Amino acid sequence: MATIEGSMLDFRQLDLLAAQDTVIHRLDARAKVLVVLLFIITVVSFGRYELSAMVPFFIFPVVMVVLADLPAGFIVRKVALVIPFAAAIGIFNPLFDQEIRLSIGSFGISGGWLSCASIVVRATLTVTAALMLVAVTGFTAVCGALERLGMPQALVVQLLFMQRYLFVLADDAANASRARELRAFGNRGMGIGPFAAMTGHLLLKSWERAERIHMAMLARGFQGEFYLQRTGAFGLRELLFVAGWLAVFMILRFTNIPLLIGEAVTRLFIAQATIP
Amino acid sequence: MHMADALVSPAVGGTMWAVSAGAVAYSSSRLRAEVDDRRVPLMGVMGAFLFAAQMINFSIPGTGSSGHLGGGILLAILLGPHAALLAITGVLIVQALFFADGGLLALGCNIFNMGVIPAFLVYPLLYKRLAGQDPGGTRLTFAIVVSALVTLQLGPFAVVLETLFSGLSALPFTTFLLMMQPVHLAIGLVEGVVTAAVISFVYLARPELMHVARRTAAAMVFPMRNLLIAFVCAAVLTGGVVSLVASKDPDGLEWAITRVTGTAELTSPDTKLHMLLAAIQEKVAFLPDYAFKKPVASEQSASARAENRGTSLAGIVGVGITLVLLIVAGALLKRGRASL
Amino acid sequence: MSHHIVAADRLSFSYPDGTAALRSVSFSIHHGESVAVIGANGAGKSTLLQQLNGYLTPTSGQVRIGDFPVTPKTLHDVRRTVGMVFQNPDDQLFMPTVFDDVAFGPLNLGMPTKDVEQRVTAALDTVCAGHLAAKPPYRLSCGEKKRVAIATVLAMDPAMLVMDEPTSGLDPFSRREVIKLLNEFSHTRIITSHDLDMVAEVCDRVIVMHAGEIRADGAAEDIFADAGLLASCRLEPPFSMQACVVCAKRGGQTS
Amino acid sequence: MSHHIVAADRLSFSYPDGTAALRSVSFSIHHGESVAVIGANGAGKSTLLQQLNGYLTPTSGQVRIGDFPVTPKTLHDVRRTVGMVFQNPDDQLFMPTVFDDVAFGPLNLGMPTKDVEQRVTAALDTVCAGHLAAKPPYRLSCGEKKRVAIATVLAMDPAMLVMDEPTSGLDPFSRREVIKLLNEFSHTRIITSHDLDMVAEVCDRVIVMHAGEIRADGAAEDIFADAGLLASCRLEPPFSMQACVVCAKRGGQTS
Ligand SMILES: Nc1ncnc2c1ncn2[C@@H]1O[C@H](COP(=O)(O)OP(=O)(O)OP(=O)(O)O)[C@@H](O)[C@H]1O
Ligand SMILES: Nc1ncnc2c1ncn2[C@@H]1O[C@H](COP(=O)(O)OP(=O)(O)OP(=O)(O)O)[C@@H](O)[C@H]1O
Ligand SMILES: [Mg+2]
Ligand SMILES: [Mg+2]
Repeated sequence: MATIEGSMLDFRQLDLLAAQDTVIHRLDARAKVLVVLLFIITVVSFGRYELSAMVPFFIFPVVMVVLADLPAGFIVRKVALVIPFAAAIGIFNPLFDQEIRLSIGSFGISGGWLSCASIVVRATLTVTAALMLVAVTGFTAVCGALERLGMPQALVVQLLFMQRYLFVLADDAANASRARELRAFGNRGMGIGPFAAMTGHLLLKSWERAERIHMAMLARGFQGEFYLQRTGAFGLRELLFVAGWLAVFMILRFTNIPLLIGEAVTRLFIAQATIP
Repeated sequence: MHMADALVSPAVGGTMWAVSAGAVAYSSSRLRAEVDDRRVPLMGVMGAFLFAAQMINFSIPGTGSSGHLGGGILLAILLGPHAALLAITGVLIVQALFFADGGLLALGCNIFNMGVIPAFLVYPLLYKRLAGQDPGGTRLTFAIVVSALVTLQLGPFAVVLETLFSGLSALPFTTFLLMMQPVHLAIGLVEGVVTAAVISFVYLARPELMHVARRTAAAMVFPMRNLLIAFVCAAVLTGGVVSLVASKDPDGLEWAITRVTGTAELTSPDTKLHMLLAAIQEKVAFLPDYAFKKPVASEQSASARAENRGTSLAGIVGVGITLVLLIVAGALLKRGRASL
Repeated sequence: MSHHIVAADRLSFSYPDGTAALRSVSFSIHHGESVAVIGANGAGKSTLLQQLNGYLTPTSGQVRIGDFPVTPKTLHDVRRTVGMVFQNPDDQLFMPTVFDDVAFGPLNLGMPTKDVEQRVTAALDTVCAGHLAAKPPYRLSCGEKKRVAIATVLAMDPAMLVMDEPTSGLDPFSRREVIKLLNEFSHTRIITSHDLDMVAEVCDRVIVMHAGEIRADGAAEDIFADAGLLASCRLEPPFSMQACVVCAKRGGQTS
Repeated sequence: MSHHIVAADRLSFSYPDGTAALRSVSFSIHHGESVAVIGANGAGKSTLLQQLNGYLTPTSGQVRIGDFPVTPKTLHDVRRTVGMVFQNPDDQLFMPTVFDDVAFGPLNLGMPTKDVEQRVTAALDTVCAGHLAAKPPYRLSCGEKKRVAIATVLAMDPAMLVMDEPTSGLDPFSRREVIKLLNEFSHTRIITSHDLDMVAEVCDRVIVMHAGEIRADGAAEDIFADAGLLASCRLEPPFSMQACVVCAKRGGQTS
């Protein structure tokens, strides 16, 4: 089925991006996970009507995209696909919050529109950050970093296995739904009955596969303990990376830079205007 | 039903993170204690299975629309609650990282809504009681459908509460509730029917699979109470701490920093500006009169209006310039890198 | 019946990730021909087969089945015409019982239940699997699954059979049965396989693919006699022919 | 080294659902032998292999690896001794990268990291896959996966190799590579396959199974010459040997 292949493709592409070798890619994964988390927390800590102050935060994705040599178009496209889902709830705000909070010339802008726009900007920033994290770090490394930051090993192992077999099982699922589609002739045969049987088959196959994997693990001396490679060290570079971005985030959080710029510019303009 | 980062406040996100992290940690330790290491690859593969299965569509009779499996209850029944929670968490993390479904901060909410609720609330408290020890066809189906219905009522309800407490959406509580619950009643029914059909298929094919789940489920009944207490404590604690640092109104984080640094100016760069603008406005007609006049008379005070005008103008100009600067900075950086 | 002609015209296909799996592939297959598509792992064989029933849409170029091109509009007819058997029968059998599975296609075509039953029985008998009708597919052996998968396609009464590696994983006896079945099928057959001995027995014509292109297209004897061509495509002549060379050279010593 | 003797003594096994997959199977394999287990689909070949590394526990009878029987207590040693390669390499490669995967076994044996690295490199070099070390398994081709799967087993330095259908799904070229690899391995090899030509090239001894029993056990030449025996077990002689018969009959016409 086209959609299955489509979504697996995104997965593959992000994974390929992570295989690049740039300054950012070489950093220890923990540093990147921390910075992205800090970024997201800082961004969402803004009040609901704040809009302009969030804009400078785009500096983070911009710098990362450039330094990590990510294809900006790809990231933008992916983000654009996701935003509508986040905005779906925000779009109700203009209905329920009509108090005018801002006006430009004769246009009055209600709080609802402001907070809706704020939600969209937040969504763009947070989604971009999350996607970038995988693109500059790689899923495996993110898992490793999370483990070293305290995530239980059982979950790490779960994630690694899952990532490994996503493609295999997605292929199975795609093949099965292809078989169904070829004999379903339109909507007939796409009902719950065939779906349940198909999913049941997929489940049995997956289960049996898990049993064989377990056998393979036992055959190689598995005794319940997982030895994960822990490469990479949190050195000076990482420290600088985290501290640097933290400083930037804090400055941006507590000074509304666009407003300052705007203030300066308008003042300049006004000053000129006052001179007859 | 995924919560997005954009709709979550740090307080709500942090609290739910703590709760879900607690549940995940608890499940992990329970699984570690188990001797059966067969489960290690099983959980991972079943997570991948759920992922793959969610991509298969079916058409819902009589509606012309199509649906897909949710799978929370399915995994809980097949793997037992602890393994199911980890498997679902895995799916949600992959969705958050690769498909930007939900988000990193909202992950806590999503794990709770779609993992903790089916695995730790609905499964032990409802499903097990309804299904009993060795359920036959009808009873099993009934138990599954009811469990799915309840899961898909509690989940969206949690979404409503989390959104509400985050304070970013202006949707009134009842409106939001009315939007979410009835729709999910239908979704829950479909989910229940589909899950029951899949389970009964597996039950016919390999009945022994179901015993694996039953064995571990039996082991989890007692510590439920401790677990719940732990959750509540974690929630209250983090909720308290986080909201102290970052309550939504007034902007707590700023407030806290102001207290620390003692620089009130930091927080309100616009006070200076609005005074300035108000003063200027009286002296000069910077723009023709009507430009600053609002079409609808508002109840705001003149100074507040002036503040708004000033802020908006400076804000818009500033945002524009910032964006240009960002683009220029990006382009320059790129050139710099390319020439390296 | 011109309806059974299959033609590809400068067919190219790239997977969404950019892998160019087919590059300007052209051929024309007439009614009743039995054609094998062979090539190394990843040469593009499976990709090509999936174009034939419209499952994948060409990036450029065109496939024609009979008189009309494969387009979203004609898909319904194309899929009735082209019966496709996958490499892995596990992907193809998804209903609770063998009978249900074989009946799935005909029922979806809206045939009356009576006719469907007859068709299913006939299809299962053709592949000697009548006794399996009530069994669930997951309880079948590998060879049995393969035969049932073929029956699901036969029940739709296709004008051509397309099979991806029909003999992989089968024991020699089941393999013979599949060969027999293919030889008895009177319409067009298009198969892919790494089992070149089977190809030599079933197909008159062989298309050799390499890295998404057609390297050669001709009579089976000619292709299999061209050791240089085969080697350049990571292939070998069928074992039965290799031995012959040995026989000829060594005078009867065989292993 | 008697450690490498593999012996089954009246081994029987039934699956939980009652399928009697092995019935009183006995054999003994000496160090350095290369043995093929052949038989129809469902004859019990895979089931037998799974007894050899203790994944399945016999219903009755016993397997001995070297001097001691396979019991839960000796399982750890048995699994070090017996290196098992599965039919589907996807089931065997489960770690994030090829390197991690090959290192999985040695690390579980508690070796120091330095030694592990050496071993992994050596094992990957043996199968000509050193350049794949950093790749994730899902980006490998079919043949590459197979080679890496063999490396994961070689890294454990097993005293014997057990492989279930090592050549299925491979193109002729990759198949040759696997055959070469098997011929170069100096310890005991036990394989199952439907590719009897490969068996003829790699194995000196053949065990024929039918419906869970051993029907014959002897030198490959003898077994493959006994057409009656093979036919009764749903088997055939290797194609390379069949062709000779054809040649002889038809005087050189090959297909
Ligand atoms: N879904 C996919 N997305 C991207 N590339 C793919 C996909 N499926 C196949 N490919 C690539 O397309 C090429 C052709 O693949 P195809 O499956 O057609 O080969 P094949 O000839 O059938 O090989 P085999 O003999 O192993 O079955 C290969 O390079 C393969 O890696
Ligand atoms: N998990 C299982 N439960 C019940 N029966 C099984 C199971 N696995 C295999 N069997 C049955 O045991 C018998 C032997 O199966 P086995 O997989 O060993 O055959 P095989 O010789 O490897 O066949 P193939 O050539 O198809 O791989 C078959 O009848 C099969 O149906
Ligand atoms: Mg193929
Ligand atoms: Mg087998």
